[in-house]
Amino acid sequence: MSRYLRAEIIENSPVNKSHNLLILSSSGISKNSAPGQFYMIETASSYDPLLKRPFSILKQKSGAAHFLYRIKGKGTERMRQMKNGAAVSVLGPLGNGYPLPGKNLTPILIAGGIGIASLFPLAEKLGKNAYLFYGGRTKEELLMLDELKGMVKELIISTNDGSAGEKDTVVDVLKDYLASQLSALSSQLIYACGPSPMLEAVSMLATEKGIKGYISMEENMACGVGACLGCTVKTKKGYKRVCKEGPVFPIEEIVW
Amino acid sequence: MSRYLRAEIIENSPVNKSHNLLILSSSGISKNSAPGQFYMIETASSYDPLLKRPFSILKQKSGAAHFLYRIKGKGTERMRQMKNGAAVSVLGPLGNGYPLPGKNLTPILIAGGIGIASLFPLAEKLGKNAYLFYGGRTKEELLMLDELKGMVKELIISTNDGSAGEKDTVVDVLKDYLASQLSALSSQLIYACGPSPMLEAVSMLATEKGIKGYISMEENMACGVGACLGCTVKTKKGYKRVCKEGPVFPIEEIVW
Amino acid sequence: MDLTVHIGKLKLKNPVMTASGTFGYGEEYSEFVDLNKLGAIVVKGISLKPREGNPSPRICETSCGMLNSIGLQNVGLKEFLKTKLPYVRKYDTKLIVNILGNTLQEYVKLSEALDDAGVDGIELNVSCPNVKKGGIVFGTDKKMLGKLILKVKASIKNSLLITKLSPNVSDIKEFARIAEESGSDAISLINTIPGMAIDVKTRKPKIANIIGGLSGPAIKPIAVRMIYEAYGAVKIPIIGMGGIMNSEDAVEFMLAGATAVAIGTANFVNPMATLAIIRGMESFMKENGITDFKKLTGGLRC
Amino acid sequence: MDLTVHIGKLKLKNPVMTASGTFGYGEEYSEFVDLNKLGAIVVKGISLKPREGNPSPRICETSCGMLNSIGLQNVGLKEFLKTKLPYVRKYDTKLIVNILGNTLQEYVKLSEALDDAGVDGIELNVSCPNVKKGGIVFGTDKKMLGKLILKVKASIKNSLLITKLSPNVSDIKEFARIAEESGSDAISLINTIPGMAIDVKTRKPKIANIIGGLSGPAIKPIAVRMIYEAYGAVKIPIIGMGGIMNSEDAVEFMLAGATAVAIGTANFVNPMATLAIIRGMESFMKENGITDFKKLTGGLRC
Ligand SMILES: Cc1cc2nc3c(=O)[nH]c(=O)nc-3n(C[C@H](O)[C@H](O)[C@H](O)COP(=O)(O)OP(=O)(O)OC[C@H]3O[C@@H](n4cnc5c(N)ncnc54)[C@H](O)[C@@H]3O)c2cc1C
Ligand SMILES: Cc1cc2nc3c(=O)[nH]c(=O)nc-3n(C[C@H](O)[C@H](O)[C@H](O)COP(=O)(O)OP(=O)(O)OC[C@H]3O[C@@H](n4cnc5c(N)ncnc54)[C@H](O)[C@@H]3O)c2cc1C
Ligand SMILES: Cc1cc2nc3c(=O)[nH]c(=O)nc-3n(C[C@H](O)[C@H](O)[C@H](O)COP(=O)(O)O)c2cc1C
Ligand SMILES: Cc1cc2nc3c(=O)[nH]c(=O)nc-3n(C[C@H](O)[C@H](O)[C@H](O)COP(=O)(O)O)c2cc1C
Ligand code: FES
Ligand code: FES
Repeated sequence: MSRYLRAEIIENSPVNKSHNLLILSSSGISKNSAPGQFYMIETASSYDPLLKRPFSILKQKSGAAHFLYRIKGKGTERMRQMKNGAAVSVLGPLGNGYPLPGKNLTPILIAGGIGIASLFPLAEKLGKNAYLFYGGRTKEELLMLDELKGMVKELIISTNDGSAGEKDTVVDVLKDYLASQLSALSSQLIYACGPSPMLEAVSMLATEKGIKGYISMEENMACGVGACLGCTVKTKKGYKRVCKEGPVFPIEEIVW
Repeated sequence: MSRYLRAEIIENSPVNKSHNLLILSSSGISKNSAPGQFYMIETASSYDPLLKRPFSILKQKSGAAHFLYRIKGKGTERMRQMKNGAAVSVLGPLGNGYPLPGKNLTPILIAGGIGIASLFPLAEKLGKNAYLFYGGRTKEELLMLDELKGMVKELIISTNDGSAGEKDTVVDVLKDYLASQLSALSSQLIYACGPSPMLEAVSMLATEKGIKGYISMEENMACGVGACLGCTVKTKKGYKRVCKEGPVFPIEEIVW
Repeated sequence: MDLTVHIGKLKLKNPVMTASGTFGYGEEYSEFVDLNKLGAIVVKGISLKPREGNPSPRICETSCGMLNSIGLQNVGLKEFLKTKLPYVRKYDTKLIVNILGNTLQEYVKLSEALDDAGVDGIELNVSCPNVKKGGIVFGTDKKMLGKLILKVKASIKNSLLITKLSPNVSDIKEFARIAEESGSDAISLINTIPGMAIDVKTRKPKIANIIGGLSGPAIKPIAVRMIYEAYGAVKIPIIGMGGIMNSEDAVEFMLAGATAVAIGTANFVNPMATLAIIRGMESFMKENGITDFKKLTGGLRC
Repeated sequence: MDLTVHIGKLKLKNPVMTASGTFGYGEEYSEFVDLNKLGAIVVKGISLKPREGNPSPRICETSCGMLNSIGLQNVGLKEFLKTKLPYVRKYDTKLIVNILGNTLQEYVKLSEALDDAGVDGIELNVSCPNVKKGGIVFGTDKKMLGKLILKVKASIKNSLLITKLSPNVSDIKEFARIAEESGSDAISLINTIPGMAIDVKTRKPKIANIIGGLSGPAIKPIAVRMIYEAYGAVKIPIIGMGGIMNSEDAVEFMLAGATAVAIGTANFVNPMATLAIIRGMESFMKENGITDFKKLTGGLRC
């Protein structure tokens, strides 16, 4: 089945004023996507915006894929205006996705803002067997909390402005947590997705503490299939493509 | 009151598969437009399409302006997709409009295809005192016939393919008519709007028969206000701007 | 908050001017824009004799851009001085006149007359892609350009001399340097880029002149790059233009090295674009705690 | 209906090829496109030694276009011959290899090796705006370009020699003529146009290399114009590219003078763009009663 297909918008509704939930339906949509994989989604039928935009698979139901997106620039602004019933071209599932942990581990998931979209299906898959540290700049960036609460062993939220949870960055919250109860957390594995500075801080912390793990990287993309070499990140083995060898990389591989 | 304003779409409905009726509402919309004047209408909030497109004022009600448009290229295709309630920027009324005839005349109106949009308000204003020759390539290009019938003294329709009215070009129909009953038509005045070849044929005919009149010209436009000099047509007095000195010109002025 | 900028000896209220050929003689937009609010008005290119311009169609739209080949239709110097100049002079804004000659002598005559008439600036159009003679020849030939600027400079007393560079060159830095060395007080860039479009149904070019000048957002990345390059090459101020649609774009041009910006195609999309851009730039300053606009120029961080 | 076209001695099934750097080594798109259906595959530029490429971000979107500065990341000649070449050779389509050297000698070595390996065509990339040495220097210096082509031509036996011209010149006709006179069998144009974008919030360039190459629909009018100009200047076939998004665009390029077209940025928007364009061109021929594609080339009516 082709990974390039036309899908119908069956829902495109605001979650809050800067985030939307998008549900796409197509008989062609793959049923076998892995947590951490993504789709490239068309945002306009004109040439402005031109390129498709990458979005993580939030949920994968039979014949439908769910996405959670933040309205950021012109592409997502146009997406927000798309109506139910409209058809969009999509390309996916793309990328590698998160490698699953060994049976005996209860991993730590660290989500920064919209990074939750990528970690959500992983949390779901892990079945109440993960700690989720979820931070946003404000309360508005913390989404789907009720659903998440039921999905993880423990949910620790934080915001930069203190409007919900602890007033701190998610990495600092994690740091305190690790300092006080690392042994209690039967975890030697981290999964993180979020803005680049957060991922860098997570990586430093993980390296310092000797914890292994994976981070999902973000880069501007054009093709999504490994052809343009536009989305590379620097790794210890040279430049690697976020859309192909990634978006998920072992923490120790990335050169910051 | 400014001629540049935001208006709300209160109707944008298909008349048939290639034509739409657009109704824009705004308290700022001028109540004093003349038949033959037009608006420049924004077709997209992105930069593709970039420029506004010119459309004749079909009807001018208090606080609302009606337009009839043919889906032609990317701009009108995007217009078709605009939803009720959306806001668009418009600029108008623009151009000179048709000079009204003397009291004793029953003018001949010649509309080719969507040219009817421009002549419609003129026919209305003339109050059952005009002959309207209205031609299209097919039946589908003949719009609002019922309304028009009640508005003019005589409505003569034709199509290139014979799907409605006489099977002939509107100018040939007019020619026959003039040949057989020119004297009966108490008219020495023509108003025409339609595609360029039609206008040229009308001009030839009018010159030949010594009938005076006016034609509404079409040219690609950018500014709509006489600044860019992009919309000029060649006249006996040099290039003139369709958006400013036009779109209506005396027949004898245009150099073909 | 200080919005003023200096282009050489000219002090502008704010860095937003109009791009030649896109704002008529000012009058056409006076209904929409309080001309007093503009940094400067640059009027449509003027030639010694009136010019008829090119046949129609003269414009067509392309992806995020437009082609034009007006062919420098204009009223000519005499009529300009008689009717157009006095109109703009009623307003409290700087007036810059874009000129195009067929020969070096014509440029000199035009400059002398306009300088005598007291215009604030003269912009040498050496980059119009839409006329056969003159113009672009000077714009892509280094020796001729230098000679032209020297002669014009020598012939004017008070007006600021701006050279509008052609983007149609391999290395804009060389041409910017020639303008500086030959005495130009400022440079403006970019003019439109030669382009073409064909209607595949009729097989005819979409504009009668076959080739026209491309403007609008499509060319913005090329314009920003050229301004950045020119800024690294010369010390004279740069007036940046090419696809500026909003205040963010205008700030982008200043960061790249422009001291002022000119708004062209955007006027067609929104007749009040210049004012919206001035307002937007003020907000940008407020939001970013910038008190002096001059600090933006060349403020790119690499 | 005859879709075949000839680029010199190369007979293509149809005039649609891929643009170098936008289709990987073919393999990346083989899931979406039956490579057998393409007129030719032009692979990512190859250099003598593997190249790491430029730091990230390497791409950003602009109005109707994109900037890239990949910096010619590639596996190098050896690895190309070992793994990439055999892969494409499984398909029944022509293979053209785009090459870039730092020196004339490197171009010659690359060409010899590829010619020996039996590739159908060698495309000299003398117009890459994204690497400091080589490339664009040859592309904007007439003498060096002529010398380069002569030497490369002398060093290859069977492969077709295509010179990919830089759009970054005042007069493309001169460069087209040099390519023809120096023995190039065909020319391809246009490569990306140097451009730049700045993030006004961070004040940083949107791509790490500061300047990148602009591609996509934004540059189409410039590309069409250059092809039209080159067509008037030389007899060798022209491979046209630059913003082709659909079959109408492709026809437009052929009417302007192209014998074949290459699809670049459009592959990113639609991974099946090449096939859609081939189908669309067939329909165009049917609808317009054209039986031979060759008749379209240069069919502009002025
Ligand atoms: C693997 C991956 C998964 C992602 N998943 C999600 C998700 O589930 N939900 C979500 O809201 N966001 C997600 N993003 C981020 C999302 O792709 C960007 O927010 C979006 O592309 C912004 O587009 P825009 O047009 O609104 O912004 P623009 O204003 O056009 O650009 C703003 C910024 O967005 C980025 N951007 C622009 N175009 C692209 C592009 N083609 N590819 C990548 N980045 C681009 C650039 O950094 C740019 O500076 C993901 C990104 C990646 C790489
Ligand atoms: C004074 C005037 C009044 C008009 N009134 C009406 C009307 O009431 N109803 C109606 O359906 N049509 C009217 N038109 C024609 C209408 O403007 C065009 O059909 C429309 O602009 C096509 O836009 P597009 O984007 O769909 O087509 P495109 O595919 O973009 O272009 C197709 C053709 O449309 C023309 N066009 C494109 N852009 C412009 C532009 N900015 N200005 C003018 N023409 C352009 C060009 O000839 C172009 O080749 C009028 C035109 C003029 C000049
Ligand atoms: C319709 C039109 C007419 C123009 N006329 C002139 C002119 O007379 N002299 C000149 O130097 N530039 C002229 N230009 C170029 C503009 O001044 C400006 O350099 C160019 O359009 C790029 O800016 P923009 O993309 O903001 O429009 C013209 C541009 C357009 C679109
Ligand atoms: C991501 C990317 C990489 C490219 N790499 C090369 C290259 O290696 N060699 C080359 O000659 N051209 C390269 N090009 C230029 C294209 O082959 C083509 O000339 C240009 O993109 C214009 O066509 P388009 O607008 O259809 O993309 C590249 C273009 C892009 C967008
Ligand atoms: S987006 Fe093209 S290689 Fe990753
Ligand atoms: S459209 Fe600009 S002068 Fe008429």
